[in-house]
Order: sequence, then structure tokens, then C-alpha cells
Amino acid sequence: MREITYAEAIREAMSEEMRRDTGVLLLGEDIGTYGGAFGVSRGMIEEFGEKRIRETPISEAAIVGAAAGAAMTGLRPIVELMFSDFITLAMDQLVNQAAKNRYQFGGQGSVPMVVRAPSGSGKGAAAQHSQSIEAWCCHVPGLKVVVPSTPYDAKGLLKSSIRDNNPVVFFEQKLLYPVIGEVPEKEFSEDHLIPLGKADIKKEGADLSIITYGRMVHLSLAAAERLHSLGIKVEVVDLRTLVPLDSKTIIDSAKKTGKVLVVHEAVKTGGFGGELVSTIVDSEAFCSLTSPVKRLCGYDVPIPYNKNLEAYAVPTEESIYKTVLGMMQR
Amino acid sequence: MREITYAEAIREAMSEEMRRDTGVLLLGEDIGTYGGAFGVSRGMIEEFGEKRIRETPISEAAIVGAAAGAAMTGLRPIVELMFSDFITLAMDQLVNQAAKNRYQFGGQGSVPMVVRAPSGSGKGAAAQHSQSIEAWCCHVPGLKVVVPSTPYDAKGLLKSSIRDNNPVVFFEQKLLYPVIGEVPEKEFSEDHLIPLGKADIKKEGADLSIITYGRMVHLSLAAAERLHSLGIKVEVVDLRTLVPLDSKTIIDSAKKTGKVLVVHEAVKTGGFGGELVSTIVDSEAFCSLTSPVKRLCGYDVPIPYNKNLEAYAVPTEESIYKTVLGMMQR
Amino acid sequence: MHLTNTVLLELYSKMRQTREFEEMAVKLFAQGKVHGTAHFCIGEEAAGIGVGHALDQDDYILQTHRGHHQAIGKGINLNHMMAELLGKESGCCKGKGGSMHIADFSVGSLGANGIVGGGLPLSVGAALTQQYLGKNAVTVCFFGDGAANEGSFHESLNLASIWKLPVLFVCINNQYGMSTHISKSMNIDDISIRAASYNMKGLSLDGNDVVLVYKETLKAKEYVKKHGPMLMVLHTYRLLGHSKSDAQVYRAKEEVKSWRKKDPILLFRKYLLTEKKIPETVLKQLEDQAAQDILNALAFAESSPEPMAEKLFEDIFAD
Amino acid sequence: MHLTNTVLLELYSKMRQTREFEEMAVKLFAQGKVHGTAHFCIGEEAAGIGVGHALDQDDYILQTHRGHHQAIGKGINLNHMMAELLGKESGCCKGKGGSMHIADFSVGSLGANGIVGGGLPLSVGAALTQQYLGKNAVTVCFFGDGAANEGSFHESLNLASIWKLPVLFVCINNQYGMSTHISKSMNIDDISIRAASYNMKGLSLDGNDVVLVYKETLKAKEYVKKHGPMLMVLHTYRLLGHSKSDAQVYRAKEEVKSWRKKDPILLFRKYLLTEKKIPETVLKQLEDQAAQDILNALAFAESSPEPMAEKLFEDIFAD
Ligand SMILES: Cc1ncc(C[n+]2csc(CCOP(=O)(O)OP(=O)(O)O)c2C)c(N)n1
Ligand SMILES: Cc1ncc(C[n+]2csc(CCOP(=O)(O)OP(=O)(O)O)c2C)c(N)n1
Ligand SMILES: [Mg+2]
Ligand SMILES: [Mg+2]
Repeated sequence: MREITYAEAIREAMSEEMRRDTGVLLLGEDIGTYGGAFGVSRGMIEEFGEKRIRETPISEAAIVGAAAGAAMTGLRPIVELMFSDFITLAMDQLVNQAAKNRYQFGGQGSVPMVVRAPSGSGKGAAAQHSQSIEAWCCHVPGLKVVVPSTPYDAKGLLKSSIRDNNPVVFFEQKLLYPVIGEVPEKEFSEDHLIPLGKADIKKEGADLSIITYGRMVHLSLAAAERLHSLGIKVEVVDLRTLVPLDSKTIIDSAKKTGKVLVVHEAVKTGGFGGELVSTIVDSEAFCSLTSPVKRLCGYDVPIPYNKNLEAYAVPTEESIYKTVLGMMQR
Repeated sequence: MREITYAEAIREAMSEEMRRDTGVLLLGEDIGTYGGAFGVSRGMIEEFGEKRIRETPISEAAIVGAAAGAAMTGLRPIVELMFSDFITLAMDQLVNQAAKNRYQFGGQGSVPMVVRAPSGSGKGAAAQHSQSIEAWCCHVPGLKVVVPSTPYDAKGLLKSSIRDNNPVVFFEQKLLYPVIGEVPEKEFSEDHLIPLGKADIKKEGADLSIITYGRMVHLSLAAAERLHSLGIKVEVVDLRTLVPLDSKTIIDSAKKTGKVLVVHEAVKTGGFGGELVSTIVDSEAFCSLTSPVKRLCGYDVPIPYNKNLEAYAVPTEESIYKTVLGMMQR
Repeated sequence: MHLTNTVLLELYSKMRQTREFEEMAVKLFAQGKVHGTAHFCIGEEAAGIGVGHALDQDDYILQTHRGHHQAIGKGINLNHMMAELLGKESGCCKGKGGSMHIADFSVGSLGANGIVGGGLPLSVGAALTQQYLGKNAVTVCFFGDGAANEGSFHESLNLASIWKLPVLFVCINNQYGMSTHISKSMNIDDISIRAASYNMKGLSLDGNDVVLVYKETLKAKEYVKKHGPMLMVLHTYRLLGHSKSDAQVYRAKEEVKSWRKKDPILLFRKYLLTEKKIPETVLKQLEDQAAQDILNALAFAESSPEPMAEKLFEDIFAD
Repeated sequence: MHLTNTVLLELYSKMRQTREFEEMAVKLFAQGKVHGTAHFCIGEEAAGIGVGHALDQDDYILQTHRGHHQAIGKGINLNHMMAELLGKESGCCKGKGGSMHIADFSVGSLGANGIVGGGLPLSVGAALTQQYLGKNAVTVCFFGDGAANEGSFHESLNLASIWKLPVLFVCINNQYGMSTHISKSMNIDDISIRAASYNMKGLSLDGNDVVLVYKETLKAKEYVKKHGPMLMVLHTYRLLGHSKSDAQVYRAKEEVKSWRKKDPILLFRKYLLTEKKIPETVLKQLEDQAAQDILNALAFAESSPEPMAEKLFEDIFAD
């Protein structure tokens, strides 16, 4: 298979879907000539023009709301929010409008839109540009939530999200943009769809399950590799979509290994990790558990600017490695 | 002790603190002559005047932001948001400004403010006016989160929140406003402070712990009463504050009973229940658990208008009763 | 512009239906037959009906929480709206929305909004679809004077302006946002001047004159199709309280009284009788019919079943 | 209004310090010595310095992400700002904020904001405190042309207006929001006309003329203390890219070139030499001093320790 970056995978997904369906369009700040803050839409305005690559003023509520209104009336807008932190400015339109309209109108209309939201820390952008707030969105009935970890997944999941008839919040961890990975050859591109709601076991193992998603998948795999040489076989489950959640895969993995570590970058308190732990301990896997179900998450702090502090604020390969070791030694 | 309503308790708390400290003021929509959407501030404008009971236009972001700015410069504003659902409109100011300013400025300044947010379902106000979104706030380092269940607690916790030097989101469940309960006599009022971060065991029991907060405390107590007559002794732990969380009381209760049911009105997926379950199963209580830790929460749906559907959407005394029975019979 | 008697009587009829609907709703609330709340537009009928009736099938509207007249103006089925008020399965939103979320996509109503100012961004999107697909249609976004102070107002008018979208922003200025008089929530008298911030045309009209509102909406429709968005402010008055329970201590009884004299239905009736020489019997017949329509709607609603419990889980996601 | 040479040279000095600071920052980024990003105000110094220097100790400012000149104008300690840029413990925010969150409460800077438009509501609150406590002081809220399209702009100006708060809204119109020229983000030429929406005084000035900006700020300060808020728009130009990495393909080289001729520091220098007859040696000395100040600041910053790991958990909550 050919290899491209995560950012390119996202661009390909958007471009293919835009070629396939003229109802798909992209809205956002500086997404034209500038190519978006992270260069993800670079070159798209040349192919699709200003009518479909629609640059907006700095008005996040209006952008997301306009996308919802366009979705309700027949289009399939994709919004690029420059940073997922700006969901805060569009929260009413996302939560009270896009997510609820179909339900509160008794099934009238649907809201097929995607909000792409670059998230996470690691770029020295400090507290207001480094958050991981996927858990908020998971707590809103009517929203689907995707956090892909690889170019392969990003492409297949974004294409599915664009075709989905519901509002999808698609978190793209900024540090993943340059990551390279395999994706299907061009001739199979069109059909490269990954269904929402299916986790992927990125590495099988019998001793302990790491349940995670996004960038932490890579760190978990790296830690798992090192643990392998100690004879510890870690299974790494990549959730890929948080809503809908593939509970079965999680529960099966927990049953198999009896030990579970949940890992995410988002701050621990109130994070989605709690949902994952609860899903396991309120399932038939409960009886197979041989030790406490642990979470390794971001510390409960805003992300600081200083590089060392920033790195310290979230899980690392090292801290995953150590936590697993600790769990196995008990 | 004398008895007053939950709404009156909140009014007393505000009025006493305003008398005590001229830096305390109240901002919000229709809080003057109208007395606020739920009549909570009724009469306060007569005592404190327009300078301190400040009616605002319908501009939630500016209201919360102005409160944060005032707090940073020496005042202690209380904001009445008409419905907690409108936090969506002020989310940037609450999350990116009020909660993070002290940290990102390296400890300069503090943000002593309270956002009072009427929440929950049961009034036929449908999807956009009935949410329970406390879990979002718990996932934001820098915010404290309070959800009182009784007039006694509401008063003592609000007074502490007003005196706290940090932003506090104070959820008031609308159905609790008319609920009557004991509060200290006037002469002890001033000192009636309940510290943030201390749970209250509302009923002791040895067989099963219900961990809950807010309105669900009352339903849990009623269910516990009925279960008592079957010989099942339920302990009801009222968290009172979600952040900071009194983990010790929860863990101790779980250790004692070995069976835990977490109850909240908010929708289950991504709710604070996950945090509570995780706190227990990643503690020394894990080994004492004799059955899966269960959550009984709102269904994952927007709140519908129809009265029956609305009632069906969230836990009831009956569903709590039945869930406990089910857990005990296993 | 000359209006035929047919049109005039349609307008009158819809205004009377609205009034009957609302008075029935007030009664139902008083009797405790309705759970929840509703916001009444008695006194503001000319605004909703004058605008709505001037629109075509393909045009969209975004309604407010106080939007019964807006829905009726656009042609909603009265039975379905009444059933919705009662939370019935046969309601336009299957009982899930209630008065605050009245919607009927089949007549182009994309829904009422419980969030003040919440419909403004949505209207920009709906108009974007119309422009993008080359439809010869417009979107009307209703909102109140209070909503004009929300950030969404500013962002939406600006965005619609730079994209030259066919959206008509209609501000129903009924003088109050809940208990707050407009003079306390902004320092300007006439909201239409805010259009200048977006280089947009602004227009300020007597919102109690249904003929004027209707005619100006027809013109505005053509204007926005050609030139992009416009802001139209309709001055009127909320004769009842904010919602079902409101003691209205914040305003003088005399103020309400003086506006009662400007009741748009009375004014229009007089106009039809004296200027248009419509026989009173004709009007009387329409009035009776309107009353009957609402009784029928109530009968329909009351005889409709409640939604079954399992409906709770329907329509969260589209397939 | 006559300005003493002392004041003029203070202004010149601060402008030079800003320029030196920024050029050093550009270099540090190019060398990879700084993690994260920064937004440079080269070409806009007259705006930040002219306003900031006209303020008193008690006055507050709310800065933007592009706010080094605003901070220096208000009197921030250069060592602490440089150390902050380098993320050091001795930084004004202990290394936790970085360029986007420069703050120094001791000189009245309530902080820069990473959220475009995020400071506007905060400024209303700060001015509320001043009014409430009867302080004879003002709050200045800086924001950009792009920020003028955020909902927070609208809500904040309206609220400040009805409460008659002593806040001066200063829009630094550098023509661009990131890559988006102002003509693409709004349909008006002059943002100051938006003041009319709030019945507020609006003023539009050449933001590259530091003397003008300084004088008008002095006047504006007195105005807002007496009459409440005012909107002042300063027209200038962002000579560098949006942030550390920006190929600037969205604008013509000629455009940048033509604005380079209007570099506010060059203009001011010429004015001082020719109109004010300040000897060049005096200016040269100030220039050297400014360069030295920045070198000193860098030395201070570089020799300062990194924050210890446990600082991660400090200052989340106040006691
Ligand atoms: C965002 C938001 N804030 C506050 C409310 C509560 N509320 C409902 S209606 C209303 C007044 C709205 O005033 P206006 O826009 O003038 O409309 P009117 O009710 O007069 O028709 C308020 C404050 C709300 N529903 N949404
Ligand atoms: C709410 C929000 N949206 C978008 C951004 C990304 N962003 C940072 S600066 C900027 C441009 C701001 O333009 P303007 O207000 O004119 O200030 P300038 O950068 O020109 O000084 C943008 C879009 C942001 N930081 N915050
Ligand atoms: Mg109104
Ligand atoms: Mg700019």
C-alpha cells in the first residue's frame, strides 16, 4: 500500500467525497489559499473553487450554525474549526441545534454535517489551544464522535462521517498530522469506508488490555512493544469512534485479559475513560477482572506553555509502560 | 430548625453574603423586579438596588465574561444563568477564560465567581431547557462544581461558593426549588457554611451504596425507605460537590457495602457516573466489590416535551427501587 | 401595490385563527391541561401572518419560541400544531417539541427555537443551501428585540452579508425581552440601524399593520433574492405576559391598555369594513370559521393518542 | 495638545524596544529556540505603544495574542516578558502562558488572550469593577479587525454601552485576520461605524501615527470616564506573516512593500528629527539602549531556570 500523512489522508477523504457528491462543501477560517491553520485543505480551493471551499469570518457560532442549517436543507457541510478548543464558541449551535433538531422536531429533517476539530497538546500552544474535549461531545445524545489514530483510519472514518446522516465531531490530534501510514491505492480509494462504531484491535495480546484512541494508540503500541520483550503481552484496542461505542470489543478484550488500562490524553476527571471503565465493570467482564481497572490520563491541569511541563501533563510511552508494569507486578 | 424552600435558601445565602461583603453582586437576565425566571432573586432588588442586582441584556457570553473580568479585578459576582443549558453560549468565557486565567497567567489574579445554573428536566420545557450538563464542567480543570439536594445544603454550599476564590458552577435543579427543608435559625445563618468537597451520607446502610447527588438523592432516599421494609439496608451518599470530589467517603462506603449503584439524572454516556465508578474500581474498594458496579442514569436521549416521555427519560424512585432489588437478588 | 380581497381575507382569517389558537392555549394552560410552557403572540399577529403569508412554499422560515403566528402564516396544519401543544403522537413533532419547537418541514418551517437567537445561524445555512442550489427562494429568520443582543445576531448578519445570501432577517420588536424593556437592553431606539454594521439594508415598520407588513415582505423577498440579506424590524407589542405565568409587575397597566387600542386584528377589521367595504357578515363568517377550526384542532388533538414509551428512543439519529 | 520631548522620546524608546523584542523573537523562533508560536506586531507598534503609554498605572488593559507592543506600552518588565517567551520560571506567567498569554497584573495588564475576541467580555467586567468601586480609571480592550466579527464584540459593546462603563475599545485594524483580508470578512470599510449599533462614539485613526494615537487616547480616556465606552479603530498593517510560519501567498508583495514605507517607527523617527529637531545622536542612543535592553532581557531569560515539574500542579485553584 502507498503511504501518506494523516493530514493528506484527511484531504483525500474530503476531496474524494466532494468529487462524488456536489452537496459536500467545506466551511472554515483561512481554508482557501492559506490551506487551513495546519495545511490540511491546501490545494483544495484550486480544485473546488470558492463556492465549495468557503472561507468565513472569525465567527465560530455562525459557522457551525450555518453548517447545521445547510445540512437540514440538503447539503453536507464539513466545518473545519481551527482548534477544537473553539467548540466552546459554537457549543449552542452544536449541542442545542445540530444534535437536537431531528429529535425535537419528531424526526423531521436530518443534520448530515461533520465538524473537524484539531485537538490535543504538544505544540506549545498553551491552555486555550491544546485541550482534548471529546468527552463533552460524547455526553450529547445526537452527536457522533470520532478520533482516528492513523492515516488509514482517518481516511476511512472521515469518508463514512461525511456520508453519515448525522452531526459528527471528528477530532484530529494535531501531533498526528505529519504521521505517515498506509492507505489503500488510489483505485480502491473511493470504497475505503470504515464504519463508525467499530473498534480496531491494533495489537493482540493475552495479558492486559489497553483501551485507548487517537495519538495514545501509538504510544501504547510503542510501550506494548517494549513490554513484549519482558514477556508481557499487551492487547491494544483502538476505539476509533467513541460514539457509537463498540462495547463488545472492549468487553471481550477485558474478559480475555482480565486486566484493563484505559489511556487518554484528555484530563482524567470527567473524561471518557470513566465511561470505558464503567462499560467494563458493569458487564459480564466484571467477574474476569483480576485487578482494579486503571485509567492513565492527562493530569487535571490546563495545558501549560513550557515544553517540559506540557509533555509532563499527558501520558507518555514511558508512563504507559510503567503503569502496565505496575499492574502486572501486583 | 425552621423550614424554607430550596429557592428561599438560595436567596438567603445570596442576601446574607451581599450584606456581609459589598463586593458581592448578582448579574443576570430579569433578576430585578421580575425576580428571575424561577423567582429566586425576588425582592432582592428592593434591598440591594440596581447597582448590585444588575439586569443584563440577553447576552450570556458577555454576562459570564463580565463576571470573570469583575472577579479578576476585585469583585465577587454571582451570575444567574436562566437555564444551565445556556452555558453553551458562555462556554468560552467559562472554560477558556474564567477557569484558565489564573493558571495560564502563572498564578496572577484569581476569579472568585459563582455561576448559578438551573438544570434538569421535569418542567415540560423540552430538549433545550432540560439538560443536566454538570459533567462537562467537571472535565474542566479550574472549575468547581456543586449540586446541592436540600435547602440546608443549598444555603451552606452557596455561601461557601461565594466566598471561594475560584469559579464555581452551582447547579440548581429546577424541580427542587419548591422543596422544603430545615435550615439553621436566623441567628446562626451567617455561619452556616458547608465546605466544598465534603459528601454527606444522607442515610446509612450496610447492604448497598447509592452514590448520587441533587434531586436523585430524594428519589434514592424514598426508594431506600421502601427497600428497608424488605430488609435491604441501603446507604445513600449525597456527593453535594462533584469537584472537588470526596473520594474517601465514596470509597469507604463501597468498601463497607461491596455493592454500588451510581445514580444521576444526566444522560448516561459520558456522564459523571463514569468518574464515580472509576474512582471506586481503581481503589482499594475493588477487592471488596461483590457485584458489578452499576449506573442508573438518564437514557441517552434529548429530553422530550411529552410529559410521560419526559418522566420516562430519567431515573425514578421506582426504577431505583427495582435496580437495587435486581442487584441484591443476583 | 393592490391586494385582492381574497388575499386580504386570507390574512384576516389567519390572524383570527392565530388569536383563537392562542386564546385556547391560554385556557388550556389555565385549566392545567398542558404540561410545560408556551409564549403567546397575542397582539403581534400582524407581524407573523403578514410576513409568513407573503412567502412561497419553497421559502423557509426559522421561528422563535413565540411563533404560533409565524407557523400559521407559513401555512402549518392547525390540527398538528394543537396536537403538538398537547404533546400528542399526532403533533407536528410527534409530541417531542411542544410549543417552543413547533416545526413543519412540509410547509417550509424549519422549526421554532428555544434558544433566544439560536435560529439566526441556522437561517444563514438554509439560505446558503438555496443560493448554492440556485433555488429561487428565500429564508426568513424571525427573532425578537431581545435576541438582537445575542452574539449570534451579529455573526449571522455579517456572514449573510458577505455571502450575499437570500435571507430576510425579521426582528419582531414587541418592546420586551421577558420583563426587560428594550430601552434597558440597548441604547438605540430602532434596531434596524444595526444593519449598517453589515452594509445591509435596514427597514423599520409598523408591525401592527398587516397590509403594510405583507406588502413590504413581498418587496423584501425580491430584494433579498437580488441583493442579499436585509433586516426588517416590525414594531409591535406583547399584550400578554412573557409566558403562561407572569404577573407583569414590570410594566404599567396603562401602557398595555394603550396598545390594546392598537390591536392589529381590530385595526385590520376596521380597515376591511371601512376602507375595503367588506360586509361585516363576511368577516363574522371568517371569525366563526376560525373559532371552529380551533375547536376542531382541539378535538383532533384531544382524541389523539399519547406517544408510546418506546418513542423515547426514536429519531435521535437518522439512518 | 503639546507633547514634551520627554514623552516623545519615551514613546520612541518603547517602540524601539518593541521592535527589538520582536526581531529577537523572530530570530529565536528561526533558531528553534522557542517552542510554540508567537504573533508579531512589527509595523503596528504605534498602536500598542501610543495607547498603552497614554494610560495610568490604575488603568487596565486586555491584550490580544499579538500583544507585545500593548504590554510594553503599558510598562511590562522586558526581562519577564522575554523569560515568558522562553517558558522560564522567571517569566511573567512563570512559563505557563507564553507569548499568547502575556500578563502582568502589577502594571495593569490583565492578560493576552488566545481566543480571538475573548478579552472583550472580560474588559466589560474590569470596567464594571472600576465603576462599581468609584475608581478614576479606565479599561482598554485591544482586539483585531478579525475579532470584530465575533459575537463577543457585539455583546460586549452593547453591555458596556448600557452600563456606561469606562472602557475604551481599541480595534487594531491591521487589515488581516490571519490570511483573510478585511474586505473578505466584512462588507464595511471602517469598523468604527459599528459603534452606532450601540449609540457609542466611534473614531477611526491612522494607527501608524504614534503621536496622534497617544493624544487621542488621552482624550478618549477622559471621554470614557465621563460618558462611557467608545470604540477607537486604529488603521495599520501587519508587516510580517500571521505567526512564525506563514508563506503569505494570500497577499501581494507590493502591498507589503508599500506599507513598509509607512513603517510607524521610520515615520516617527523622521518626525522627531525634522519637526522636533531632536539630534540624531539622541535617537541613536535610545536605539542602542533599546537593543541593549533586549539583549539584557535575553540574557536574563536564558539564565533563568525552567520551571520544575511539580509546578504543573500549582495555581490551578486559588486558596
Ligand atoms: C439564550 C437564551 N437566553 C435566555 C432565554 C430565556 N428567554 C426566553 S424568551 C426570552 C425573551 C426573549 O426576548 P425577545 O427576543 O424580545 O423575544 P420575545 O420573547 O419578546 O418574543 C428569554 C430571556 C432563552 N430561551 N435563551
Ligand atoms: C475564537 C478563535 N478563532 C480563531 C482563532 C485563530 N486565530 C488566531 S489569530 C487569528 C486572526 C485574528 O485576526 P485579528 O482579530 O484581526 O487579529 P490579528 O491577528 O490581525 O492581530 C485567528 C483566526 C483563535 N485564536 N480564536
Ligand atoms: Mg421581545
Ligand atoms: Mg487583524
